Amino acid sequence: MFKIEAIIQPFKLEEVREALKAAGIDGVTVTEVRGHGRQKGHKEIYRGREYNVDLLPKTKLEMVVAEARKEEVIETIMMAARTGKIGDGKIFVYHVGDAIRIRNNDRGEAAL
Amino acid sequence: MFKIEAIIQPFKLEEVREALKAAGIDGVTVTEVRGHGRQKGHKEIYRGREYNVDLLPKTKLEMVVAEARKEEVIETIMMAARTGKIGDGKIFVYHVGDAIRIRNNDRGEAAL
Amino acid sequence: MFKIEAIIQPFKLEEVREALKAAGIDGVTVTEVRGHGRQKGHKEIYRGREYNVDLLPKTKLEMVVAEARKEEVIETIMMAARTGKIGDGKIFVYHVGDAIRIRNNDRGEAAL
Amino acid sequence: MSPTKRAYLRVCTLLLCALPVLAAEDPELIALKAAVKAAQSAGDNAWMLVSCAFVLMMTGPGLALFYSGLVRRKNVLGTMMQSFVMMAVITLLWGVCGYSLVFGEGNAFIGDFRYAFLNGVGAAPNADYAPTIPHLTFMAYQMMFAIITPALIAGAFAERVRFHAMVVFSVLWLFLVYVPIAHMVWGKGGYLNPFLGGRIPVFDFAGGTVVHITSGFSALLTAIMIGKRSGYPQERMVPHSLVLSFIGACMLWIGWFGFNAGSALGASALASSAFVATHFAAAAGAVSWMVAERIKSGKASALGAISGAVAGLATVTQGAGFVTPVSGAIIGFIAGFVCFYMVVLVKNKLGYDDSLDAFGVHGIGGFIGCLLTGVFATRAVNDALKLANGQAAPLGLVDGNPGQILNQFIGALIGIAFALVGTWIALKVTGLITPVRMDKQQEAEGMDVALHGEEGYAFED
Amino acid sequence: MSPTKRAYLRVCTLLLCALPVLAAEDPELIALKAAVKAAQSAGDNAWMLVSCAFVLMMTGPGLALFYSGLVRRKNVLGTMMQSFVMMAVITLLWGVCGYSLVFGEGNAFIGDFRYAFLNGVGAAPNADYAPTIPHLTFMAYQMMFAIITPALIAGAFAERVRFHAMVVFSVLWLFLVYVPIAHMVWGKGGYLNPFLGGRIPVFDFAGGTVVHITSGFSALLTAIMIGKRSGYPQERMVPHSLVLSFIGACMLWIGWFGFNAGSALGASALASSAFVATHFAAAAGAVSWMVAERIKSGKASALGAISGAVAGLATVTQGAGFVTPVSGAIIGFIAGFVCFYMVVLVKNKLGYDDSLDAFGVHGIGGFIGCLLTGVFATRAVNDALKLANGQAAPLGLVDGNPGQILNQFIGALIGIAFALVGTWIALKVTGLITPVRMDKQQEAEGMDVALHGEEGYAFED
Amino acid sequence: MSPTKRAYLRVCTLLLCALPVLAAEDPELIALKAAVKAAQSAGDNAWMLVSCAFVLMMTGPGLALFYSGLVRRKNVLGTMMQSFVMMAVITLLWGVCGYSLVFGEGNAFIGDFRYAFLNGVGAAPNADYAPTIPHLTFMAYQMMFAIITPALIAGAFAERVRFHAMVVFSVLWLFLVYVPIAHMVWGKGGYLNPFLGGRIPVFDFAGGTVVHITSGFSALLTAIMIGKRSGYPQERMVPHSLVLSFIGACMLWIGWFGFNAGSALGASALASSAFVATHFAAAAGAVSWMVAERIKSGKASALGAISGAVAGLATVTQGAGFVTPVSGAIIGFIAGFVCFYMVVLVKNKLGYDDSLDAFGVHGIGGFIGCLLTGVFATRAVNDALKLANGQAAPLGLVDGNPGQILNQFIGALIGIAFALVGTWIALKVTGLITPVRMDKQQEAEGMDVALHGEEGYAFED
Ligand SMILES: Nc1ncnc2c1ncn2[C@@H]1O[C@H](COP(=O)(O)OP(=O)(O)O)[C@@H](O)[C@H]1O
Ligand SMILES: Nc1ncnc2c1ncn2[C@@H]1O[C@H](COP(=O)(O)OP(=O)(O)O)[C@@H](O)[C@H]1O
Ligand SMILES: Nc1ncnc2c1ncn2[C@@H]1O[C@H](COP(=O)(O)OP(=O)(O)O)[C@@H](O)[C@H]1O
Repeated sequence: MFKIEAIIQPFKLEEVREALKAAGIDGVTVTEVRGHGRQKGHKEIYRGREYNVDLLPKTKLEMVVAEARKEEVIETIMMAARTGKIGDGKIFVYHVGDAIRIRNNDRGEAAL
Repeated sequence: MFKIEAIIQPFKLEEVREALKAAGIDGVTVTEVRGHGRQKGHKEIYRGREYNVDLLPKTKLEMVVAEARKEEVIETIMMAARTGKIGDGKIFVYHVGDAIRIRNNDRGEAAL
Repeated sequence: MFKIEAIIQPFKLEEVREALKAAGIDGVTVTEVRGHGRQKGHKEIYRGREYNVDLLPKTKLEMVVAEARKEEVIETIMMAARTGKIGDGKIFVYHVGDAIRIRNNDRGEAAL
Repeated sequence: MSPTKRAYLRVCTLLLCALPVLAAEDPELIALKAAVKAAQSAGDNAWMLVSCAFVLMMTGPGLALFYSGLVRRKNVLGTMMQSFVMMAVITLLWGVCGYSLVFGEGNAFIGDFRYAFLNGVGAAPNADYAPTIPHLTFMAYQMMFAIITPALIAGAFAERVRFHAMVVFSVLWLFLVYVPIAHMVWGKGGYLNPFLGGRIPVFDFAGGTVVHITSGFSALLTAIMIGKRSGYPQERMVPHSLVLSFIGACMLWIGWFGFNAGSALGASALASSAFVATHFAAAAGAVSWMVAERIKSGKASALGAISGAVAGLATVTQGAGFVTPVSGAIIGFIAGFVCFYMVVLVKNKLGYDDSLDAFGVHGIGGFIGCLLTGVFATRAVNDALKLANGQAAPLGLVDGNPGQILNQFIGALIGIAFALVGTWIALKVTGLITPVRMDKQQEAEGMDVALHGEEGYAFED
Repeated sequence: MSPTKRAYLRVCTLLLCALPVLAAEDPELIALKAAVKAAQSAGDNAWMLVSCAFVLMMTGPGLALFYSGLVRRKNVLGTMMQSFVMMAVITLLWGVCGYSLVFGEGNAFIGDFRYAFLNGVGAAPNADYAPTIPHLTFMAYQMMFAIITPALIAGAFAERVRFHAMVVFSVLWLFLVYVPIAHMVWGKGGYLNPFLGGRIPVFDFAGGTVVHITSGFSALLTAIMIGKRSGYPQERMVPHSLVLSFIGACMLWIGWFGFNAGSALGASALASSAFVATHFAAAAGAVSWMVAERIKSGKASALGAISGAVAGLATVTQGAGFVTPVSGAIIGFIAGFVCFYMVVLVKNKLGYDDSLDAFGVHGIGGFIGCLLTGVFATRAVNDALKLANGQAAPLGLVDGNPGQILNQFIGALIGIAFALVGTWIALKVTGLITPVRMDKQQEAEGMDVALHGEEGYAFED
Repeated sequence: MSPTKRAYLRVCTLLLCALPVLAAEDPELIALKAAVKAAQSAGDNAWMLVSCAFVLMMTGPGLALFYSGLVRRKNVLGTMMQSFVMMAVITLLWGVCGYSLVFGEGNAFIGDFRYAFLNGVGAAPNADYAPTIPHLTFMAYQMMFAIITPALIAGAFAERVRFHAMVVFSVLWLFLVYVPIAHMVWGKGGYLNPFLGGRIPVFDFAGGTVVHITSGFSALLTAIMIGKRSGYPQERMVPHSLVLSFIGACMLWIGWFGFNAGSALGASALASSAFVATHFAAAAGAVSWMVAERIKSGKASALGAISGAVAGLATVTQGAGFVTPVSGAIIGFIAGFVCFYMVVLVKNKLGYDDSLDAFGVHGIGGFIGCLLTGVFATRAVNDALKLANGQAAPLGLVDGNPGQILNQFIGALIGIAFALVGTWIALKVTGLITPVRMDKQQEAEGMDVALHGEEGYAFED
């Protein structure tokens, strides 16, 4: 099993999720985050005090999927989240040791 | 070392933490997330525009524990978080490469 | 590639990021979390009902870096985040299977 | 609002009304007198229209914010709606017959239908109640009281009752409890109305009995009958935004000037006196609750400060236009301590789930305020009640009339009795019509999503 | 505000003014009459100063909160600023010449510059408009209307227009649309002003045509001309904080008492009547929108309840001081249903992006309110319009004057025509001066960061 | 509030009072005169009671929100409490002896104890100060000023002072600074009071010197003596919710009508004039601050707009009832620019941590407002000061009395001197009683948790 972690533009969330659902991937956990990569930030000024804000709002999706579906999921996210501009985001892949469904003790891929 | 990541119902947070404390597990990081699995969402309507909201509020717990305690922790969480209904959540297990205590350079299991 | 996950005091965020930038580490994802470790919590009382709040506000930084830079990054964070008091936080290290830049299909270390 | 002020205002108008008798012949003088009357009415009406607005502001946004800040995030809109829907529904019912049943001269216990659909309620003042302002203003002002009273009760059963059931219950409650008690205390010929021919003289200037005792004791019973929130008291249930509650409390404080000083029914010196007594009571209530907290747990809290202010305000309501400002401060002090004790110690011991302390603050505050009015009411402030010889009658204990405390006590008991019986009936009948409680699943989801299909705060950016 | 009340008030002053003629010789009487005049003025001025404050409160924080809660989080400050900047900019322009161009007696379509820089606007009342209050008060009160009207439009093009463009557009719009229409309806000799020598009698008590029709139809056109928000309607765009909108709606409700009852221009019984009609319309609007929602989707929502109240308020504005409270309730009921239908069904079908429903609520509400005034206006409430024989003229259909509906319709059409033409010109000219829309990048970033360099809610602790 | 209005009001009452002399014999006329007096009082009292409420609303929720939005999230409740506790504590002290020490006729520098515990403060007007409203109303109105003044100071030492220390300091400060200055400027026989027998004529209509100079300069000294917030200025410390600050600023604007126009002490034309001047100043201040921002950094911000409005309001306070509305706009313009310059450039250069700019806005605004009153005050607006021949005395430079600028300057210097000395003593004494600063650990935790044991926004759902 693998965890696919995608950090995307917040306004792309709907689109990505639609695409994933179409691909049959339902289980997902979403977090509001702030991120910095290549995208430039902006300046904020409060009564003359300037701050360079280079942490921009992003949305993080985490999906644990069976190995077999890994590439397909990555592909799907990439297609849906891409605008071609800096700030589109990243996908990271991690190996998952185990998965358990709390409700009924299902373990491993059965728990996904 | 392993990271136990549990995604549970928000109102179960207290109970799960009590159970973990009873089991001697203190270190934990908690994040407010939204998730979708098997649980059905709900409809929201704002001036006639309907949205299907299938991302529901969940709470994510992350605990890094020594290998020896892994199963016990999983067990403890499962017991405390279970209601038996859809939406109870999942536990994912990841391998952790290293741990460092910022305060004093402790490394590895000593840092937990 | 490795993911360095650092849980630090919120007011240390600026300092840590400055230090990382100085070290040439730009890419980072930041999450507001609450955590409990050795640090004692506090009591809150609302109209006579007492709650022990032992989940304190923390900031989580996640950076995926090439293996070569791992130790340097850990070192940098430690220096910048340390106050020497309980609650300074932890760093956890995970192995990363893959990284993809959504914008242009870059993969692996090239995507960082 | 208490009939006292009517008498007070009558003094003003008497000055004018007496005149025509003497010089009916001089058309110029007649015109001048009419002009003076109009001028007096303008001043009084200006204040009363503002008071109407202020009292409405107490419900929305005041109470709506105060309560909704105290609940969990998922119930913020549902809780606001419980106040807001009263602004809509009670308004209409008040126009249909609520006003008439309270202020129409019926029998000693309930009014009649003479003013149904605002028939006969127009520009001309109602001389019995408020001789210097349009009858419409008086009607509107009273309406605002009828709106907030059932809204207060909702604090006791917060976070667990269906929207429709809440509305049905409130409507029934209005007619079963509010209408008769308000008529008895303020209506012409009402059983407890000392100023317009009642039997037992109960002094209730701005609604200590009519509003706070009735809503507070009803609240207690609903909390018990409906049962606790699931998860209470084990689960953590803390105010999701004391910021909202703080704003709400300030709005309540401001609005209460309309509530209490407006009850003078004109911009008279009595209004000023009630205004000041009210303000002092709020201040003193805040201070004493903070002191009590500091003694008990070492820290004065923001929630404590605002709770104390509200307790002071609720408690001084009954006496606002009968007591001196200094007495107002004393009443506020007592209120802060006593309500603190009730909310913090007694409630947690007895174990019912009066979620937002509608009973602890309004019930208890109203009750002790009723008694304290018997102690502190004085003709030095309010000389509307006359002896046979035309002199102002002594009012409370401080005037040498200790028996008034008993009268107030009886008034409070009658209020409590109506509240408990009426609430019991209203809740049972509601249960026959529609399920009262949200089911477990809905309670977990929260009122906003489960009942109203929305969220108070959006997730995405 | 409608000239009607002037006539009404004149009755009061006539009582006084007539007198000196009879007894000019008696110095004591003269002094007394002056004193009575001063007293009348104090009462009326008290209410009008409060009304000024209330109407300003409708814009900030009222409308600012109502609107900004409905947008996405990243636009919260930018949306608030659209209201706030009107409080600053329109105020100054009103003093420079706005007031004069509306209320200076010019021709039938626009005023003149006699009051430019408030020249001649001082302590003495303007007898034409408001004989019992200082001219300054009247000027200030009218100013608050001029502030909120362009602020309302901004709801239609929310979340996508540059700050500077919005300001430029609003200023142009003020002079191209608001100024002429307000002069025609309320100015001395205005074409539609039945009380001060106009041709076509249009009854607009508090601005149904002047404020709501103009802003609402202008809103529609801006929504179409400026185009949709990028991502609309596919992307999820839900109110980021209905809590803010709720507070704002309550402030609007309260403030509307100043808007409508203040339009009596004194603390008269007419003010009371308008106050009550307004309140009933708000309540009824909230109820009927909730009922409509319940029928359509099974759940009454908080957003629905507050939208219904605002719809009721906007709709009753035109008739507030001409109709009975019961008619007010009927108007509110109709408003809730019709506006619900427009916003929920029609808009989503036609597909323009009137983001915060400025047209659906204010345009439609204003329009039907204009017609309904023709139906329900009655001399029983407002007898300011006189027949040749000195008796009160029949007003609306209920008085047996069905032709008034046509008059109102013509008034509405003229308002709409000015709104559409003026908006088209104003927007085109604005586009020549400065780019109107934010670019894609800015729209994605949000107004707060992109236009104002700040954030509404901070990220870190 | 300035003694000027007293004189103004006296004109009104003179009309009445003069009469009985002439016709003491006619009982009907006597009754009529009493009725006129009552009517005048109703109108004035209506406005003044509302003004009391408005000024209280400035502190809570106004200032409380304005300030608490500017701090970090963890200090939101603690900051609100600094305002709220003043509403409680100062109220009580004002009743005990604060009012008496300001308005009791003592010597030129401080009052006496004649009104201690509100002894002798009742329904009858105090003819020296406000002859047409109940003495109680005047006392209450003045109270609201005493509440907000120390609350303003807290902006300078935000986020780092213990709750108890803040209360102790504020109480000491009230007696050491506010009480003597208020007596000198407004009290009978006060050294600077030109209307009631003072030596140096200082015109302070609504508290430019009494409220803003004293609080502003005290703020500066506290910021320096207490020291910077730990982490300032390296750490990011941005307003946690400009939404709250925005709501607060709007409330301040509205409430300021009570502050400035209420200082006419009646619903007179002078009140209208002050109202309009105040509104224009706020608008102009907002515009000029936005323009300054736009020039300096290219973007007008919401924080800038509301800061400018508040600066305009603070600056016009001293002159509100002495200057024309157009002068009000000029004063506002200047205020926006000057305060912007102070806050954005000077403060950041000098490096003290006046965290919420209490000095930069109130101190500087109050100071230039004091001088500008010397420039723009005119008998065309306020003719209360009489020459020996009974004619209105020339007031400011525009009336041909340039010397008044010097008088105003002396007044300001005396205010500053009292502020600095009194603050120094108050802070030192406070330090002897209780530690002033939170310790590092508490500062990191935040005031809400560390001092009050609560959180402003709950974490869990
Ligand atoms: N090395 C990294 N480690 C963790 N998160 C990262 C890393 N690089 C980028 N991110 C996350 O991805 C988001 C988008 O990255 P960015 O570099 O701006 O996109 P792009 O490479 O397409 O221009 C960032 O805001 C950040 O949250
Ligand atoms: N494959 C997955 N990857 C990531 N998170 C998941 C996945 N499946 C479920 N989750 C998380 O777990 C939560 C509960 O899952 P759900 O399927 O509703 O529970 P259950 O299986 O007990 O019915 C979801 O809301 C989501 O946050
Ligand atoms: N075993 C663990 N698993 C996950 N998170 C942890 C663990 N231990 C600590 N943390 C996180 O690190 C934060 C700081 O830990 P703490 O023990 O208080 O620091 P220190 O060890 O320096 O005193 C905690 O608030 C929590 O978020």
